[in-house]
Amino acid sequence: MSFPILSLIVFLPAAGALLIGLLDRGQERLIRTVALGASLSVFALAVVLFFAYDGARGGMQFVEQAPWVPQLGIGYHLGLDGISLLLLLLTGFIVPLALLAPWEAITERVKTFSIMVLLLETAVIGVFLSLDLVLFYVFWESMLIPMYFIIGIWGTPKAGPAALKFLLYTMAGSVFMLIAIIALYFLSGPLGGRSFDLITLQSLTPGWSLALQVPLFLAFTIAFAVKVPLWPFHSWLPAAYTEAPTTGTVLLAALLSKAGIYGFIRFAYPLFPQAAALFTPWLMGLALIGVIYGALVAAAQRDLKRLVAYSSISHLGLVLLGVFALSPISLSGSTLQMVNHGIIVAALFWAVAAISGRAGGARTLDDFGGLMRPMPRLAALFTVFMLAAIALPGTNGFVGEFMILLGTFTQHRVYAIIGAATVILTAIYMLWMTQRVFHEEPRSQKHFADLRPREVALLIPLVLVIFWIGIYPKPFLGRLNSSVQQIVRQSSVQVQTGYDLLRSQVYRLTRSQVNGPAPANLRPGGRPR
Amino acid sequence: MIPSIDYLLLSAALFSIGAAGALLRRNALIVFISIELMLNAVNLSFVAFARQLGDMTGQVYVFFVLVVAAAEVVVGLAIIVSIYRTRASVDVDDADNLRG
Amino acid sequence: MPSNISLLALVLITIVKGAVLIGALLMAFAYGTWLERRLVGRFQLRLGPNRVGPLGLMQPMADGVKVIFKEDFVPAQADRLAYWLAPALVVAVALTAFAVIPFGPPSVKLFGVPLFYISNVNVGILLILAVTSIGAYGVILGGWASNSKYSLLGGLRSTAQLISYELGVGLAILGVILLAGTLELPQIVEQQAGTWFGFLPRWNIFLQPLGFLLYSIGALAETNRAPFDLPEAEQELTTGYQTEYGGMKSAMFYMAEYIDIVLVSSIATLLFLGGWQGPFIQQLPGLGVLWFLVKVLAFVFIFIWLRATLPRIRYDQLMDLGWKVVLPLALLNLLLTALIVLIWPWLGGGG
Amino acid sequence: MEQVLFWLMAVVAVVSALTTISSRRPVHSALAFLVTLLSLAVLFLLLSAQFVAVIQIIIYAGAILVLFLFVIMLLNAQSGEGPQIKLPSQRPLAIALALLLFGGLSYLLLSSPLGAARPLPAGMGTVQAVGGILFNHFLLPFEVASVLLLVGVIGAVVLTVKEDEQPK
Amino acid sequence: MTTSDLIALSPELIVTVLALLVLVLDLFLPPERKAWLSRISLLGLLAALVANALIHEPNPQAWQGMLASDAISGYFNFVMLLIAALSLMLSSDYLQRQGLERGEYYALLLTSTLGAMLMGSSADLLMVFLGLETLSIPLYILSGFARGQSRSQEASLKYFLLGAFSSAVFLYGIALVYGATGTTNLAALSQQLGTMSASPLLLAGAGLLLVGLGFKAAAVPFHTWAPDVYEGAPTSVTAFMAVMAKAGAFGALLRVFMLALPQQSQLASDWGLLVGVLAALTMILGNFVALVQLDLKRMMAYSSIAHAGYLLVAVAVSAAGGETAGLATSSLLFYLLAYTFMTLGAFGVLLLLERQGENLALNDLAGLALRHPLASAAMALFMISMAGLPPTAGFFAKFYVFSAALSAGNLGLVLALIGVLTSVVSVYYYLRVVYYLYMRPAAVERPIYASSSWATAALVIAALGVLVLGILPAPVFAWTQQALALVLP
Repeated sequence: MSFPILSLIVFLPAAGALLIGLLDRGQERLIRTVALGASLSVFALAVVLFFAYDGARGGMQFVEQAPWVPQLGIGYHLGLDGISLLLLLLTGFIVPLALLAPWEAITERVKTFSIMVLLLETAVIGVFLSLDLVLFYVFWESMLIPMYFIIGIWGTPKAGPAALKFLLYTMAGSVFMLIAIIALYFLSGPLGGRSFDLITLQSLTPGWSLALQVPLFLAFTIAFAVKVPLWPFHSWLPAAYTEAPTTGTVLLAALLSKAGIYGFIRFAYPLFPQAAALFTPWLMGLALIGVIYGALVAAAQRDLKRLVAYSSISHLGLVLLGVFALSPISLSGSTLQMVNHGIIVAALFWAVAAISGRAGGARTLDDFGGLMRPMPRLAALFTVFMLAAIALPGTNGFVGEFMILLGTFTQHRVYAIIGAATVILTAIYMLWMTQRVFHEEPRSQKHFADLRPREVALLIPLVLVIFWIGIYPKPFLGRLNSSVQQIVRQSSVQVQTGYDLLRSQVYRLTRSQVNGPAPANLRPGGRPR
Repeated sequence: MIPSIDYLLLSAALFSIGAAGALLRRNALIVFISIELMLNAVNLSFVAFARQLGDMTGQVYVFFVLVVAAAEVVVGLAIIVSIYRTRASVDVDDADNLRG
Repeated sequence: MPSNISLLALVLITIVKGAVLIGALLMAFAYGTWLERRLVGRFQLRLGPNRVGPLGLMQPMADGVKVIFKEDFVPAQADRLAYWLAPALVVAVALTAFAVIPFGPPSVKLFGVPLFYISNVNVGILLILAVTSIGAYGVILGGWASNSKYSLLGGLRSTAQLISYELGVGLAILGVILLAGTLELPQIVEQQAGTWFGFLPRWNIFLQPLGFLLYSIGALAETNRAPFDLPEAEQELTTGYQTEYGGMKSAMFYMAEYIDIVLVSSIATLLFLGGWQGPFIQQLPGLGVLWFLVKVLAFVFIFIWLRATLPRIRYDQLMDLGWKVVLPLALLNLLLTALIVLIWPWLGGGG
Repeated sequence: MEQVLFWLMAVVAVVSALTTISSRRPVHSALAFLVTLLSLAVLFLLLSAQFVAVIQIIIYAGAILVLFLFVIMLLNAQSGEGPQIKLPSQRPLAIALALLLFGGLSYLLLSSPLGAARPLPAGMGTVQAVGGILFNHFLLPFEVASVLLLVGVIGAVVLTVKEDEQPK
Repeated sequence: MTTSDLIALSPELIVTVLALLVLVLDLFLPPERKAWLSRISLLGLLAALVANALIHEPNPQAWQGMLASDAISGYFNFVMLLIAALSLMLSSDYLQRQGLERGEYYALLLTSTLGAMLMGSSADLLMVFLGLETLSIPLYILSGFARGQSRSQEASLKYFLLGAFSSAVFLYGIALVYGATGTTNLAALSQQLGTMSASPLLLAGAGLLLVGLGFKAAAVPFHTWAPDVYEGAPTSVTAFMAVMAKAGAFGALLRVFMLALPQQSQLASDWGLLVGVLAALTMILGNFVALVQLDLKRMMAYSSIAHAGYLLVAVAVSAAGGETAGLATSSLLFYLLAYTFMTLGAFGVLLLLERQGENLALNDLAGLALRHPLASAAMALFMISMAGLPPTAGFFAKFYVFSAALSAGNLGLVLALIGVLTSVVSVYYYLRVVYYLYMRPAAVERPIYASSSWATAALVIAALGVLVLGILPAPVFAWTQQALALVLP
């Protein structure tokens, strides 16, 4: 094994957290510096990986594998492919900003805050890099606790219950996945030949009968759907997004939701292609409902933060649509759009926070107006973000959404058309919001100071990335291509035969139930043929 | 010779009576005596089984049950006495500082 | 059990033996009181009862008649059942224990049935312990049933005393049992036949002097005799658990007390003083009964003597003595005895 | 003879047991329990367990129950009633449960054939036999039992010695 | 009695001698030197641990088939000695503050430990029974150790009466098993049951044994004593009892049900289903009732009931036999160790907060994180572990149990589903504690009673245990599985 760079990148933040834990809580500056240093090193490593990753070769690279709990077949298995690479990059990019952004907003318990953000970073990166199901689950659940603390401690006074709600919902979704993971282990072979390893399982599961695949797939789906969240599993979201501190909201929207989508791409689809195919139409339907619902509800919001939160549901729905469509183009688009969405939504939340911070916490549409004049810098930046959100050509949003819709169109025309139509909705409420906040007559007598240089410096990188991806996405897409192809290949073994295979499976299933005992491969523990 | 089953049925009856007493009564002392009754019913079973099986083990068990019962009684009565002592001044009827 | 006589005969003989025994014990009770009063009188330089009959010998009869004609009352709010039960229980228990006491050698037989005891149980000594342990109920019930504070406190004290000293007594007896290797009383006595060095009787008292001492103390306490007569202390508790008893029922408590004295004396004789063993016992087995009675009488005499001599001890001293002196010493005695029994064969001694 | 004795003792045991749990005053319960104990001792004799019968009387009747009565009266001496406990106790439910228990147990006992009793070994139930097995086969339990008794003593001291009597 | 018998018994012997030594020393130590008792006890426990580690020769039928000295008993002894040591370290400070520091406390704690150890290594039902009593009777006394407080005494009485009741039931179970099989030796029992068909008598006996142990383990519906007793007993005793009684009860359940009773038979599926129902009820009731508890000790009581449910899952599925039984057994062992660390840790923090026997409510924790970040962090860690979230011991404990369950077919699947769903429920009340610690402003500023280095050390050990078992569980997994190889054919 070569240098364990993936382990390094996963545990570097945790090590930083440990170091901070040893510091005195009075030394705030030092604590912030250490935290920032750790997260920046992660970003640096991510950039190194970005260039070191061989996009042409594709597949898992920098793989690390070691036994972890050999008695149960649990391995420590990390690997990086194009999809993980982009998400890793996003994480590495967002977290330092998330630590920097609340430099003034969060002055209490800086030590705890830094620790929690860094622990969260470890968990998120772990999720993106794990190739063992238990390892993945451990990181997956480990995201919850730091997030709980971030929302609960630094959120609004009502944040505690919201944080608990977030935790309970996502955990309730995840435990089914836990059961499914353990079941997968036992189904994977006889005693001694079992594994939690994703690569091993991927070679087995697609042959399994639907009776086995469907419950397992559904269990994974619920876990991921709650996390994204896919409509109708989103009910934890408004409370958590609204009550959380801006950093929390950004981390939730930019990173944690990506973990859910990533789960679909990496686990749910490749492991259970037949079941996935069976449910794809439904899932796409839900994704579309999410797009429309998010947009409509966003349009009805008067609270800026909630508006952005619901717009996030809408956008994530579109990303999911691309994932479910499972064409190489749409999947590439979705992966890219995940990065884009992470950046855009973070930018929007920070902008909103900047505005409401100056209004003493007020953030309804009625509180603002004509901010163009007192805050020209913010207005300019905000306009960029807004345009990226509505996917104006030249911004990164355009590239992602266009690819998603294009890819979807090749497979599922109707869904693509509906999806495209609803994109217009985004433009409506986004423009409307911009209009109200920045252009109309001022509704408040307060003095709104423009962005300070530090805030501008924070947002400028985001703008740069927005335009970079919008104009020259090739470096990203190039590294994605072969990984996406592979995923699509694994997840759609039957796409060529399409529904025929599916129908024959269902037929077999029903016939076997009518005709008495199920064939060996339907019984738990039986070796699937 | 009386068949063992008769002894066993008698034992079951006594055990049930003891259990009923333990569940029915509210006076700690009577509950306690009921529990002792249950232990004695068990002893009868042990001895009856010992004869049925032609095996001394059952009788030895009685010895151990007696020892355990003795230890239990000493501790139990000590608890009752001490509980009584602290609340001798107040009404004995309500030992309900603990909900439940 | 001899098989050559019919069951009926056996039952009849047993009944007769029992009746004789009970009669004898009643006499013993009657003249026990007389003896005690006379002796205590002597010790205290007075005469004692000497008017009724020669030397006052008819005094017990007179007392008996008086007691029988006394009013038979039950205190208000007394627990009737327990109130009646208590005196009956103590007497019955005291009498029952004699069922396994052998007064003479088992070789003396009548119609093939041993004459000098009612039955021989192979757990004889345990049976005595078992039966006497029931006696505590009489005391405690008597104290409780009378619905009187004095009675109750007396009963409680008495019970505490009984329980405390029963342990010491039991442990002291265990020493003898260890030596004897049997629980059968006749066998224990048989093992004490003969002499050491030609002059010293092979009585257990010489092997278990400490055991004998502890047994005696325990016996005194268990019979509620002075100096351990706290439960009946007139000055403190106005005769304790018997306070509310009168007439025949009160007499029954007295009866039990004196029969108990005889009982513990008999046990002491059997276990420590060689029972019926004595000179010429080989030639004339019937003589054993005499030796037995003499030894018992001597023991009873000491009882009375102690009563007249020693002051009553305090209650806490009583408890301290029981738990902190008698019990540890009895344990020590038992331990030593066990050790010796264990290593005796190893030292080359015969079993 | 044996039949008569058994049925007599069985009836006595059941009746006295019922009295034990139903009588209003703890003293009467204890007395009824004494009767149960004695009748059980007779039954033990019938089952050729003489040693058990005797220690049943010495220890149970002679020590344990006396202690019981002692405490009952001690508490009685100071008030009219013993301490009450609050346990969830629904009368009909408890009776039903007990009946169910008895019914179930009898059914199970009756439905499992015991077969003929095996012959008794020589000396069954004698002190020698019980003692022999106790000190050979059951040596470890015996020692554990001694620890248990020690715990009982410690417990009694810990729980009831008054504070001011505590050696300082 | 042979030398190998004595070697097999050596940990228990050391504990017994230690208890006696403490009792005697107590007489000679002046009150200000009582802390020595705790130190001596700790030293002795260490010696017992060493002795336990040194036993290499398995002796499954030591003391004429009374004591089993094998890998499982080695593991149990380790866990129980650890419990005793941690409890001692945690409680000595508390006892001083409460005026409860008396030599008997230590002696009773040690005898209770002895009882639990005997249960975990018993090879005969008689030893299970005696172990049960040796475990329980000291606990009854310890529950009432705070004699001035009527709550403590009530707890003691309640615990005693229900405990004695359950003992009687357990004993009746032994009698029936004895009657049905003619033996109470567990190995002989297992051998005999392999050949004979199960009689109703045996089934009844097994059922009664289950009820008796269910009381000790506080399984629903035999749990009613637990909340009251936990609440009333002195907190240091509650901590000890919560863990030790559970360890002992499950040690016995393992010995009797998982090892002695046959697997993969009609009888097995009967008792498997029975235990499964108990497990389900216990998980559901324990977790849901814990939701509404505001008193911390009561909450911990219901939480411990809930954990008994998860442990019972392992017992239930072991009836399936084969590989499942192996997994179930080792998962039970692992769970107990994890439970030990997290429960003792949580109680340890509560002990720091309690001044004079008052009960702590959730509100008392409010804002603690600002004043005592380390204690709060430790408490949060223990709560997260109890909720079963990674990367803590609680996660792998539950993971392992559910793994065993899922290998056992439909019953296991149902139990695992109930298990994970109730775990989610449990997150609510465990994390509510965290919520109060970190996210609620303090209503009253409660001080923390500056703990001795002993208590701190115990908390650190517990926290490390929780983390190590959560991050690197492999060595312990290996240990628990090694225990199996020796026991299962």
